[in-house]
Amino acid sequence: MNGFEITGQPIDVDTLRNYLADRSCGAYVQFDGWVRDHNEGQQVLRLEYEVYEPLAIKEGKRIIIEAIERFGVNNAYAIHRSGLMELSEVAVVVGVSSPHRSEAFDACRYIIDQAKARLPIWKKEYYASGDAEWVNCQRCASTV
Amino acid sequence: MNGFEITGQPIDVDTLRNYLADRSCGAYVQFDGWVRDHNEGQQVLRLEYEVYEPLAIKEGKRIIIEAIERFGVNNAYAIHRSGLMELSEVAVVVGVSSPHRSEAFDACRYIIDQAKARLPIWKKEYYASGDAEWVNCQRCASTV
Amino acid sequence: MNIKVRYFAAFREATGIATEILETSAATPAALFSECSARHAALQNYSASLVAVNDEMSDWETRLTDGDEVLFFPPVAGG
Amino acid sequence: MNIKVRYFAAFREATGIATEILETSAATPAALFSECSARHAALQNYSASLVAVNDEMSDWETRLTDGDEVLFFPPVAGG
Repeated sequence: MNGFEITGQPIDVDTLRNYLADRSCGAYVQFDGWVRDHNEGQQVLRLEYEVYEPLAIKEGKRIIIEAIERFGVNNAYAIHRSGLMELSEVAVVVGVSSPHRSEAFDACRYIIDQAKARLPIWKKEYYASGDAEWVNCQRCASTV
Repeated sequence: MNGFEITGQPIDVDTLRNYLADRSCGAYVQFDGWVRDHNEGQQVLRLEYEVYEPLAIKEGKRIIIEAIERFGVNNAYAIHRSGLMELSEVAVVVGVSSPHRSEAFDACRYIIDQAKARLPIWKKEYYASGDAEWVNCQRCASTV
Repeated sequence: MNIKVRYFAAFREATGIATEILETSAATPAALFSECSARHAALQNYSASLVAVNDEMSDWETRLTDGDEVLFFPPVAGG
Repeated sequence: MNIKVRYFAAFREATGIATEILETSAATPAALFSECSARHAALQNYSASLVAVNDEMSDWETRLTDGDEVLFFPPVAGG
């Protein structure tokens, strides 16, 4: 099973894993992005993902198809959260299953790397200091 | 949390994932080895792992420690089944959590690669034809 | 021509605007972004990393036509 | 000297033996495996991939001493 979803609800990792169950597959690789309690020296209390869904879903599905064609895996699926999240929640999960493990690792890594670079999804962190910040925008400003 | 276990019971993947939960970690990578329904053209009905536990556990723990030191990840844990298993059961699971994803992927792959090469664990496949075979022993015989 | 512009995330907060419709002669998204940066000083500190036209990812030198909707995306989270 | 030998998985099935105690002058696991292969024809088709001495992974040229327990491991599954 292949696909890409955006959800405002807590991600159920077991459901994703079941999507990818396949008796012809001996290998399953999963990546979770968890909400970290710190970033660049600041204590993070919670975070928020802004997602432009029409394009995020279109590009997300493209990335999944690219990974399947490029690495020859059987199944790949990813789910990304939108909205406010608490610490230790799952922000994104990617699962890949294939007969052997090497291509499953490669495909899973490709999907999360491409997703982070290409999807119109922005992360805002809320800090213990009371500040909130769009992640990466300080750095991008300094490279203008 | 770090560790390595052998179990004769079905592996509970959620338990493993909870072992590795860590609020300082933004990345979690998991590898599952699933029982495939075929191998080298034969239909597999079920399989059996023979494990020499005293040494498998000692070497397994060493591999975990090596991965942590080599890639600088926070947590790594693996569980391997022993005994008879049915199709689609989990034969082995490896989980790694770390602040960033690159080292989590590398460490997870290192652990499963080393485990497959170094642990005194042997797989016997039972085929639809009625035959049963220790995996890899045909090939090893031909390379004497 | 009329171009609809949408700002996301940090861009929306920097400009205080989600959507605006501009009468412009900008031929490309790159020229349009320069024009928007001139109108909204807050954008001058950012380089947009991605742009979409009519809900398709685009490049900065695509030809714009009347009625296009251009989406300016600040850099994505990156991981 | 006396050496306890243990066979695992395919080796145990090939020899029909799980454990035997040998009176031997083999100085190393490599020499001992040759000796065992001479006694159990079925082993001649196999190259052992791993060996352990007294429950520690070992190499084939380790010195054996009286009372050692040597574990012969057929190639592992490999994945």
